[in-house]
Amino acid sequence: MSEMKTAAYICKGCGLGERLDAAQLSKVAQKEGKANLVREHDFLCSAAGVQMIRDDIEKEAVTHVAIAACSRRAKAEAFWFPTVAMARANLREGVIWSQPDTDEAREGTQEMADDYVRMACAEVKRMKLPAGNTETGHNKRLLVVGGGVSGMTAAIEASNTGYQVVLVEKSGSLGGWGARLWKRIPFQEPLKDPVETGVTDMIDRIGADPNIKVYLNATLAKTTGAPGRFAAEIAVESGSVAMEEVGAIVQASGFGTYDIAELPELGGGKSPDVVDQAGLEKLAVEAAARGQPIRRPSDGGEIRTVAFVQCAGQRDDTGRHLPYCSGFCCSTSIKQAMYFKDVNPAVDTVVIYTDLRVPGSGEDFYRSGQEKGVTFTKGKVTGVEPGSKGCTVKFHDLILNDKDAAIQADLVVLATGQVPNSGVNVDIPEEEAAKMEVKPVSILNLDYRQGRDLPQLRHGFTDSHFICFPYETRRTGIYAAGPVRRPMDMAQAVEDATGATLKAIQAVENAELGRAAHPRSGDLSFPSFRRDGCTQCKRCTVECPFGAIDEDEQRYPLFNESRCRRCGTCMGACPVRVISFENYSVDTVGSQIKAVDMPDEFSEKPRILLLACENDAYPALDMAGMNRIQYSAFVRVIPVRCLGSVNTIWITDALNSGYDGVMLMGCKHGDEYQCHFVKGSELANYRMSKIDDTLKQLALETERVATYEVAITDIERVPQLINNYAAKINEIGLSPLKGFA
Amino acid sequence: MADVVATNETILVVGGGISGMTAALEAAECGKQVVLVEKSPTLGGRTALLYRYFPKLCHPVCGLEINLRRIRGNRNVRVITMAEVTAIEGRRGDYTATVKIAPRYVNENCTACGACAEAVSAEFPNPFNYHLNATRAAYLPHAMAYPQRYVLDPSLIGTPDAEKARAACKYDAIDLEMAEETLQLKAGAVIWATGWQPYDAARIQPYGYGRFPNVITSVEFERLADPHGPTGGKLLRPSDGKEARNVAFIQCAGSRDENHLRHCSRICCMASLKQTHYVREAHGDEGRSTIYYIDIRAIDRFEDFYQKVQKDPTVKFIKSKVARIAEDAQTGHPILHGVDTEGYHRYANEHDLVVLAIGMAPSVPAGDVPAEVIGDSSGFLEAAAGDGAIFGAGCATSALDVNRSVQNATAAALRAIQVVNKVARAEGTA
Amino acid sequence: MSDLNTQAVERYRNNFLKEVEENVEEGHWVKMCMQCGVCSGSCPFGPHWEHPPQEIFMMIRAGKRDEVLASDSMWMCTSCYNCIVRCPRKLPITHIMHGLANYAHRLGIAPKGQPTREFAKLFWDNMMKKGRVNEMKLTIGHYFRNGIGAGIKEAMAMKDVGLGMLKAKRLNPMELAGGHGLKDLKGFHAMVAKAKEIEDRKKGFVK
Amino acid sequence: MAKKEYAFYPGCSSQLKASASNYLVSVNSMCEKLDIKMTEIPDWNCCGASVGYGEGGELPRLAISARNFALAEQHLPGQDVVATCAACWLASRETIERLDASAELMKETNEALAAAGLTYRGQVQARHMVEVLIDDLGYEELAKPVSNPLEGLKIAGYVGCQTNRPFGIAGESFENPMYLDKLVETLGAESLPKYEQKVTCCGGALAFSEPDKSQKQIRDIVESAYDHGADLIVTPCPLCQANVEVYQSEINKKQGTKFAMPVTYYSQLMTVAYGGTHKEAGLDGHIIAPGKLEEIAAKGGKK
Repeated sequence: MSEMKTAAYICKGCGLGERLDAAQLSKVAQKEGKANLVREHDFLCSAAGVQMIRDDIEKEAVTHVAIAACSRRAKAEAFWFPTVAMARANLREGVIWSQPDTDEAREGTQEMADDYVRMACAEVKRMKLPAGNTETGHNKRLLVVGGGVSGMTAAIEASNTGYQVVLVEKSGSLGGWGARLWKRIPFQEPLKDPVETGVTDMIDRIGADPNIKVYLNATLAKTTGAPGRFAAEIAVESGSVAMEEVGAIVQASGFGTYDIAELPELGGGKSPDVVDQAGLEKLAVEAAARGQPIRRPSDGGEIRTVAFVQCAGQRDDTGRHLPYCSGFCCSTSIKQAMYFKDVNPAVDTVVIYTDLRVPGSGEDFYRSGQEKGVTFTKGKVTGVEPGSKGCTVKFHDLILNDKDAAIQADLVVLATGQVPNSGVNVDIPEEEAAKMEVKPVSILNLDYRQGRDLPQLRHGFTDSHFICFPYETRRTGIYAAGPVRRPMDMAQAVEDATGATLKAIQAVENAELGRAAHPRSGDLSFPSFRRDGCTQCKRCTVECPFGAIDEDEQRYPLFNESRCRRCGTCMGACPVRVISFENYSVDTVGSQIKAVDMPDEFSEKPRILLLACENDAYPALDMAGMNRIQYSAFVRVIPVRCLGSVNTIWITDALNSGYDGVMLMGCKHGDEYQCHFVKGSELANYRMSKIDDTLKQLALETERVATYEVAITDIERVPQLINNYAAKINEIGLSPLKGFA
Repeated sequence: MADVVATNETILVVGGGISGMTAALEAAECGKQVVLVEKSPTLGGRTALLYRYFPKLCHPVCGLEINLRRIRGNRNVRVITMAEVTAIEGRRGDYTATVKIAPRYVNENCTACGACAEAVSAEFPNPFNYHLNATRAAYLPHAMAYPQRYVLDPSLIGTPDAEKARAACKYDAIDLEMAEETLQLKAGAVIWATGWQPYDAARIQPYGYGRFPNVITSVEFERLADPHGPTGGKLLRPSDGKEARNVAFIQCAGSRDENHLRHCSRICCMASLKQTHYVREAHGDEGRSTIYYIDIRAIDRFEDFYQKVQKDPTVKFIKSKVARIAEDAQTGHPILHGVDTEGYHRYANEHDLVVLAIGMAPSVPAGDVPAEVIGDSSGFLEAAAGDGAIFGAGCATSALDVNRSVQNATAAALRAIQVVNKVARAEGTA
Repeated sequence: MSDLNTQAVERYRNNFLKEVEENVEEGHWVKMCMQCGVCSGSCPFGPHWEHPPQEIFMMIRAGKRDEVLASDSMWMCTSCYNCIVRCPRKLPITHIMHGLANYAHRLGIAPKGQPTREFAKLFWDNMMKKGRVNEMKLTIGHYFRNGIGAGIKEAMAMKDVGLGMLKAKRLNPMELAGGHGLKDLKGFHAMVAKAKEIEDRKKGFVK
Repeated sequence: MAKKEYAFYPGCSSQLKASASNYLVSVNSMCEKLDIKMTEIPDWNCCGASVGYGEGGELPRLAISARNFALAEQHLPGQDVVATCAACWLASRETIERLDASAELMKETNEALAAAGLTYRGQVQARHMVEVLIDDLGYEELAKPVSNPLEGLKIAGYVGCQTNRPFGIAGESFENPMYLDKLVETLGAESLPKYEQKVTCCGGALAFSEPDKSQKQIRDIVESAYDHGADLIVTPCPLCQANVEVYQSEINKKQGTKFAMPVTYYSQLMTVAYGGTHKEAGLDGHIIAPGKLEEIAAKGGKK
């Protein structure tokens, strides 16, 4: 790497030149910021301004650029210099747009700008241009776990895209639940009749595809590695073990059905004439094989009436059964009623439901069921009583308000829900899991420090918590697809598996280039740690929200770069500050904190440090500026990747160097967390709850450090919080530590 | 714009809402070249106009920020706004698209300083608030607009205000001579993600939208609830600006109705459940929400949210498709007439405000897509004709929620990648 | 119960819905109802229906044959067509109500003395006489449906209306003696008889 | 030759000395002014009206309507059947729709018609007079003959049910049709577009059998017209006209109201506006005399 040469550029456009003393800023950059080159420009983001910077990089060998202009969120296309390290001093949104344009305010505004120039110069000097580690793994094969419709779709789609696949299926054949269906619901118009499942075709395609290697009767005994270099130990029932190297994993481990024996009140387990939907498929397949209509299981008698009980053991608020809705079961019952109607319209089929849930064009399938004479009754089933010939279904007819309605049915089908095959719940401590009655079997058997399977979100499903990012995973390179992710029907599973396949492909492509995945996609930086300083406290390995850090044989942290999402939570966790990124470190932030010019204790000018999450709080501040909402000129804002990356040393350093208060603004945490790095904000909050001791040691009031949950939309609230806090500092007085620094 | 270079290995994404952005980004982050074309002046689409998402009640612009950051940081995606694709010719792996770009009258010199907006006084109905208020005719669509560049509304052109705007700009960013441009783009595959539009509520005659000011749509209600919307987040009803405390939500407004949209729009039940939260947020225990429904379709874990709302004593559920709305001439209160079908109870309920959970219609019905595609009976895009490589994504294909749209768009991106990968293999570039 | 009734009951004991589908005008639509209730809320005479249309559809599916056919609800239909234009499933509800009323009437299960039932019969018979309606006879017939005494009372109560109509030359006492009529009354009668015969055969009303 | 020619189906109520005889009078006058030739379908029969179902069943009802069509096809080939009565028009439209949709019903209907020596070939269009005025002539054409504008009259346009639902006038809304308002304005009077009872049911055929229930409907219709300051109500339906006009005295008697709201046909307004006399407009056929309209007629009727 060539010698560091720093350049600072002061923009005078957008009113900066009028509101601020640019010459003074240049002087600050030169004298205090120690920039080797300082230039002012009337319109820095113009083609001419950008060319000027480009020329400096090329001709003057500038390696580090500090741009003092607008927010880093603005004009990113213009200020695009991928070959140099760059810092931005936010003088527009962060200074002149958030400060009043008055004579009285002029001094404070200039001080703010001066500080931001100091900070940018200090930061950029500690930054290195991330090179991206391209040695983290080059394997581009995909491992698909599960050979049902979702898994087969993933394998076929990956192969179609030009990637090789290893497919591991627990049972002796491909097809999963899909293969056990007599017919499926159509995916496209006309949504009128049950259609062939197409599962056999898929199985045949896979069999004929040289890109897809299938292991049947096989499970994952052990999975190690990271995107680009996973190693899977595949245990085959026969006892043999195969090793396969892959770059990414699609987990399509599917679902089980809710056990109807748990539903004795609905006749579950009490009579062969009460079946679940899977049971009815079996009857339909068998009947078709015989070339006869479906007959009553108990005695082979003729079936004249079939009752379908929706939401059996689902949408349960008593805590005994599944609390959620599986989504597919209303259409499935309609389909199954058609099995009877299509053969013999004289058979009565009654669907008893509370809310008929057939969204989208599923409404057409519902209509088709009605056209065929399937009847629908809004009611709550109170009990199913098996008799000698069929059962009595008792229900409360909600329309006719008849609490004692009953149907005599030859066959009762309970629409039970999907129970995900998610493996072990990594959030339940091993000791507790050991006490569980039914011990869950791991699917992936990851040898990760943080558990053997994908973390579960709710009700055992491994879904993403993000509405905008359904494929967000907490184990980089491993993507759940199909009903293991959330309850779904076959059409959605196909779509879901296709999407998950893309993400897996993306993961191997990222790994090859040493590039981060969402949400810091494209980031080439990665964490490194100073081994000699490490105390093996394990906080980094425990707290990494993505399970990226294992422990090596000597119990030092072992960073798996391609699993890492670059949030910096490990950096925030490290008590001895040995973890850093090339462009984001304890130093890049620490130096900014220290670069601020600290007025003395008699100046009546407090300084407040605001560490703002770059995802939500910082944009909110920007938008406050755009809306010209004013806030205290005493605040100095530093964007952080995530509040989880905040190392307490920054707080103590700030207080020691005379700051009067420190504000931390991060995303919402808890059950409905908004933190883009899952746990960063929560961890920061936890860490700050412990900071009181430190404050006491320093003989400081606890109010000197304050943590806030902030949303990106808090455009008015964030300035208000700052102003309130400034008022609070005014109330409790300046820091007694001022002047000792 | 002229610098947009595209080849048969390029993926053209039409529509810059969350589905289009997702498809473009997912493909680009797999290393593919993408051109993203958006009709309006900004990316973000309809989700940017929502106040909160169900079921988390989080803010859609949060995800938008992340997606915009991904776009800003990825040179594989090139964005063209104010542009419409008017023709797509060719075949799988070899398409030529004609793109018509409307004049923005503001060039890339714009720094978004806002001087032009200050200089003009002319206003026009704000499309980003569903025309509930007016905005200056030199404007930034919203605080998260991308590109962060002002726009002059065509109504301004030729007026003295246009000259004022030009004079106010120090950076020569305003170009009043800007004219419509037409561009030809090559692409190997096309992702059609033009999204949805609310069904025309005025056509649901018994509900009197357009006749009764206090009958509004769910998308308009989102703007009312948004602190950055036309009422500053207060639920002020249109007739008299009074706060609406007692709000009725009518489900299936246009959906599941063969007189209007034959499909179920999927999102509306959850949207209304979510919006009861806005009423609670505004008025606490004093608020009243009533949901008139046929079936509450809260699928999978959305059921949790439904159960939570059911426990809220300020929210009432009535299983009924409202027959008609009348208006109290004195108070302006809408009066809802109908029958609660659970046990047959007739009602004539007075509310402060009625929110129609309006159905989703495709923005561009499949028949109007300028390419050979197959649509369903609701005009959603099912597939390209023959073996074409035009893939629908998001709400252009079906009434979907955000999560499902993104899922769908991600799948569409893979299908497009399959095509361009094949082209690359054939051309020996891969 | 008439023979007609026994026959219908025998054949359709298990499934009233099927009976309705086969014998009631537009009855095959009943199964398409999704219980939204917009019809029930749209009816101008709504409050007077013991069972509104959507509930009747549910009752039919629930096999509540007697309750439905003996109900006077269907006779409340004013033929305003509000329900038809609002029904999201496009059920011809007005016609189904008419059809059910007619079916119940033909079976003899419809409530005795139900005024609209009586009036409907009066109307049809009046019309059949001459091929066109004789309003005077219809009016008198209506008021005297319950016998002379009640008729005089009712007619007296309405005498202002009647006198007004007479004065405005919009009710003609001379019509009692004759009135307008078709030239080809014979053909008309033969045609209606034929139509009735075909329908009765089709719907199992053959005596 | 007349500008337009139609096969006329006047219906029972429009016969001489029947309840809507003045409707017929005004329609004839109006058509004359507009140069529309209406030829009565020879030997037409009753449509069965709204209560025909009770005794009549389905096929007999279809057959009687089809008989009118068969006669029209035979005697007035190529001409649209135009009804002035809402019920006649509706029964005709329904019959056409039902027979078009079902070959079986068409066959059975013709079987019945054969008994009267007739055949229906399925070529008839059934139109309401209002459709003729609006679709075939248009407001501009309707404005031309206006010689005695109805200035100063405030008129509530009461559309009612059966000309409005389920078929209605093309381009109009079921809940808030505007054509009567537009027509009223075309004739120089003031419309009351916010009159909210314009599509309320008057009780229709049940006015006889369920007088109390129907009169509740009529009360709303009249009361709202008063609330909006109407001088009179205009309607396209003879049953609405009769019900709303004649039962006002009953309501007054039972409920102590003082209703005296005139109810007229559009054709009467048009005849007057076109310079027709009191008699030509059939204004003598009212129980509640439309005083203000009569005054205007007197002024312009001098010729």
